[in-house]
Amino acid sequence: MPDRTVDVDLIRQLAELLDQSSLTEIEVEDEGVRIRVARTAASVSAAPQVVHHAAPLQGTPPAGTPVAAETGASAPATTASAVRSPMVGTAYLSSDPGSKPFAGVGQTVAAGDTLLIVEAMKVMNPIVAPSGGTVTAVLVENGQPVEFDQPLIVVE
Amino acid sequence: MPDRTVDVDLIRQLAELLDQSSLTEIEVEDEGVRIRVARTAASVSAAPQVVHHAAPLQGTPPAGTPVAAETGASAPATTASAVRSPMVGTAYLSSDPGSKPFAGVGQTVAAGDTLLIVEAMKVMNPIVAPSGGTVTAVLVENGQPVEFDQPLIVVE
Amino acid sequence: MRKIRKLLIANRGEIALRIHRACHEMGIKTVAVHSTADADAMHVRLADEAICIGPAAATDSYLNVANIISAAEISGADAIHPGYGFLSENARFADIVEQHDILFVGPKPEHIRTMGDKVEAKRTAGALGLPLVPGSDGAVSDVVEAQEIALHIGYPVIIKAASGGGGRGMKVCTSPDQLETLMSQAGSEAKAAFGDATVYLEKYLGNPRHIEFQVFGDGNGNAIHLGERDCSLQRRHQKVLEEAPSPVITPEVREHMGGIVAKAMADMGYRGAGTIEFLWEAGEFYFIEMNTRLQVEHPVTEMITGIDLVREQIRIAEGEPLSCRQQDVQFRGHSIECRINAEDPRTFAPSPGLVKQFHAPGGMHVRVDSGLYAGYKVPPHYDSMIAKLIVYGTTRDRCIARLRRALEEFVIEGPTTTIPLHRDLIEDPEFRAGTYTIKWLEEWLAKQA
Amino acid sequence: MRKIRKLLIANRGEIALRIHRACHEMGIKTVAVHSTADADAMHVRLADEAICIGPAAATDSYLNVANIISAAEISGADAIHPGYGFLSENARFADIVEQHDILFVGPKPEHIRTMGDKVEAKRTAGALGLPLVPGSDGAVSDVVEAQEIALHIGYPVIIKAASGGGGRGMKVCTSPDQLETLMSQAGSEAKAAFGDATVYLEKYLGNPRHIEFQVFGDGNGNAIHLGERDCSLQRRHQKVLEEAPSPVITPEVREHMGGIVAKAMADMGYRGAGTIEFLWEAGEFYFIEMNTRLQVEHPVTEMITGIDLVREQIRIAEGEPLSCRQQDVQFRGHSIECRINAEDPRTFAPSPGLVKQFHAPGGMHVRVDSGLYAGYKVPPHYDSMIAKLIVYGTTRDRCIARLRRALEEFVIEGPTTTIPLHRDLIEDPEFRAGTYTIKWLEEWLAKQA
Repeated sequence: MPDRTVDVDLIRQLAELLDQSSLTEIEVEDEGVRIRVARTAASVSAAPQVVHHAAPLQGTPPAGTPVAAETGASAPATTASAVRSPMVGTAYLSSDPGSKPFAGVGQTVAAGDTLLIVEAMKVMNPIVAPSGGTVTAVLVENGQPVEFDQPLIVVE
Repeated sequence: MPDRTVDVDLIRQLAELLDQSSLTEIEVEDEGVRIRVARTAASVSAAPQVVHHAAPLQGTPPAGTPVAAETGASAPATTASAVRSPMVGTAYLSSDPGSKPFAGVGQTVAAGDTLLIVEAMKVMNPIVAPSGGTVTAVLVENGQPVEFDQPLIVVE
Repeated sequence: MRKIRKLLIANRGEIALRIHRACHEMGIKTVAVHSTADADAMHVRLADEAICIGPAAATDSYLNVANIISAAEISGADAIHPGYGFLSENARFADIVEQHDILFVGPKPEHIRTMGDKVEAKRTAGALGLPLVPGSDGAVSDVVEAQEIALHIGYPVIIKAASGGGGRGMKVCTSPDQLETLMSQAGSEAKAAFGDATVYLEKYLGNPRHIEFQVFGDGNGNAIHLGERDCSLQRRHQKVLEEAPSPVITPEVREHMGGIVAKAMADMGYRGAGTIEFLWEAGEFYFIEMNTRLQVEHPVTEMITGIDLVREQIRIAEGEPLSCRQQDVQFRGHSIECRINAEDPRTFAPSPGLVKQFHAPGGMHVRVDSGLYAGYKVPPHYDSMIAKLIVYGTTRDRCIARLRRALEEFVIEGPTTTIPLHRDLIEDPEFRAGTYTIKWLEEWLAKQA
Repeated sequence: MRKIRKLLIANRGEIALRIHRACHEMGIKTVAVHSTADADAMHVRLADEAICIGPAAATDSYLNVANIISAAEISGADAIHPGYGFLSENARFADIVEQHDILFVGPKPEHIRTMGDKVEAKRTAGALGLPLVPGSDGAVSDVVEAQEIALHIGYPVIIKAASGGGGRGMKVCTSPDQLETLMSQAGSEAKAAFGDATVYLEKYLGNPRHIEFQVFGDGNGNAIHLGERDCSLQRRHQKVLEEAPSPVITPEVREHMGGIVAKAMADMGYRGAGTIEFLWEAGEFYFIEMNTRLQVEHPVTEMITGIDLVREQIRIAEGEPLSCRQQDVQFRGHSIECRINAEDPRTFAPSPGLVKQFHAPGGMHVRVDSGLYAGYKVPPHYDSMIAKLIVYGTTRDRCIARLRRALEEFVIEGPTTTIPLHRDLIEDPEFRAGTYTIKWLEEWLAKQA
């Protein structure tokens, strides 16, 4: 093959051509050089794309922690194995404002240990470790509102 | 690659051709140069899929010849090279009801020969052969209404 | 009076979107609460805030009182609108909402409770002067007494088992000479089926229409009615197509009967929107039940009165007075709603899944209430109603002509829908004549098969 | 009287769809005629028949009289509706249509002709009692005479070149002491520019509104008005957002001025729909021109009167009388139309091409007139208006609140559209106050940049 076999300009032109058309594929072959430009069909979704205002909720002390409609998607690698909230409520990391957190990053916990508390309807619900391990991430802040299924803490 | 390897203009023409047609793929090969243009069949279209009633038009003697919104698609191989109607009107294959057609299948015609007549607003407009050849298909019937660009007759 | 700034919508689907729209038009922020299956729902995308309240199963999400209340608290919502279905007629929920100092967009809990109990509802309706199905007012054993009652209420009468249900121990009697025989037959059947031979008498309604009145009360003794809706076209007790006004109700009857229901609601001190359902036959109304909530078919009333019912509900919850007096309510033209379900139009097999194409009809006096969009997946966990097409016309004929045109344009690809059913239905001469009853649609469907 | 059974729609885009809808609601079959570029248009798909009449260029298709008449003949259409633009105000076309014994859904050709000629239109309007811009009624050379005229019509006045145009030889004069100087300046400029020093005087309108009245005549001396529309929000003389009623017109003024225009139309023997455009300043109306056709913004009138204007046009073409008398016309609530163009909302660069997503807003009193659908390609050959969003509310404030909500929901992906412009525009306090004039929008746009 000669030193300059592929015409990048040509590819860009082909790509532009493809973008401007409704085609999904262009293929060019020339004396052993084959260029194929393709794209997958755009996903069909006509729902209004309203940007969530992500206003901080009542009683949320830290800066703009959005109600996590998209939380699951924001850190998929970490949250896949996370302990999730079984209810809607407010997460507390320690038993009262002065005391130290139930579980900090790096701490070793045993199955059944309380990791945090979710308060709902004036009832404190302890969230316990499903199995023993090390806390690798705490995904909520003290006093943060949480929704159902929201990842709270990762124990590995 | 040599200085002039792939004809981008040609590809653009092919792409436009494909966009305008109902084809899904075009492939061109010329002395080691092969060009293939394709698209997936499923096009995004949310328009109401009303079935055209294809009611016979006024003055159409033969059974249900639809106004040919889709005629181009119905016989693509034949109509690509067809002589097309330059106006909306009624096609007549002969000069008057008793006489023989201007051009029948198999007949040899010279450039400028009248192939048929399209009547519009009481004016008879002769449609002439753009070049000489043999009539391989007559795509309309006598007295049939025709729309703009409708394929009428094929001379090859 | 307490202005609502943020309202939590405790529902899903088109009604959640309907409530969201009313809120945004009133400058009220919305909180959508949803199950994991509804994370992509249109109203969730449009709402100012969204909170997941549970898994797909409604019992764990849309009926999860604790999570809904918590969601209201963490989002700072000052009101909850329950929509229809789910918790909308749950008096305990209404109680809990109010105990949390959140406004409940609905009636007083005690009225939900009263009208939710069939026996109590009938007693209350009777006491408020609403016409009931006439009958023996309790058990009848003596044939002579039964003859007297039957003559008084008029034949045909129906003999029913006091402990019964499901048609057993039930006999229709068309003339006095059959009464003794049928009463004893019914008693025997009742004894065999339920261990209790007690029977009672009621007027028999052979082929009634379902006609309901929309009412609004301010909770302080003022109430109005917004006319009737005819919901006789039903399949398995599910309404399919509703219209307002009813083809059989004259302005005089509307004013008379509307006056009776409005007075009943005023006397009761009813608050918010309610619907009083009647069977109607031969010019007479017979109370069935009262729904203490917004109805699916409320838009047809909106179209002929011009009154936004959800806005009115919210205003009343805020403590505002009714937005108009009875004499300000004017009925103009005609409106029809088609419920469009993700179901096979012949077998009615549900058809959830990906919506490949969605194109709603447009133009003058055509309204679509639907959370569908191209790319949305209709979840299999909930009701199959995916869209409501509501059309208005100055007359019933013009309304039907416009409805036909709108149905021609409506495109939903992916799920199979009941659009073709509606297209066929509105061509039927009996539908056109408006002479249908509650049995008519089932018979019509049987004929189509 | 002649019933239309099949109507040919000699137009494209949203107005072709609008006409198709009215026809189908009246049981009239439709023939869509289209250019090769419009083969996939929504109304072409929906029409009962479709005929291609020429290539993309409008001059060879939508303005191709011969092909349109042939299409009507081969399809057996008994009427032609010209929509707006294209051939709608072409008197010769109307003549030809009628000569072919096809009903023309529009005015008598002579009225199209009269109103299409600016000088003749003004003369006719004046003779019919419509208020004109007061002026010298011809050339003025004598300064004393000019002073008298200017005092009579009131300052400021404008001095215009009789042979002129484009602002040359034009002077605004605010007080009597400037008049002589400015007249001589204007005369010199006019002489230099047009070789003719003749000037005339007119009242100067510094900052007027554009307010137009919708009229209907039956062609037999009866006519009504359907109130006014305020179309002051314009960019480069293109209307952007229209509303009815105008924020500055009282019911008394509407009745008074409406009475004048309706009487003018009755006296003229006008047939069908028409619009009389005025400039309005300080409570006075000044005739500009008359459009002898349906207007783009006709839906706002439909929303506040409940009258289907296209249906009315077709009825009149059939020879039916007007569907209502003036006293039956009631104005209720408020309506606004946003014209949505395939243009950049800041630079206004056109943006044709593939529509990837289309989702129209729904719900109560929201109307969309648009031929768009997902997968449609906006052709580059025609007008950039791709959708009209029309919203109704019981008051102007409620109408704007609903409009805002509807604009939140509207999704058009692919072409860039002016939806963001409308979203911003309706938030402006001056728009909210309704105090804008015909210069306001251009100034507002300049401020946004």
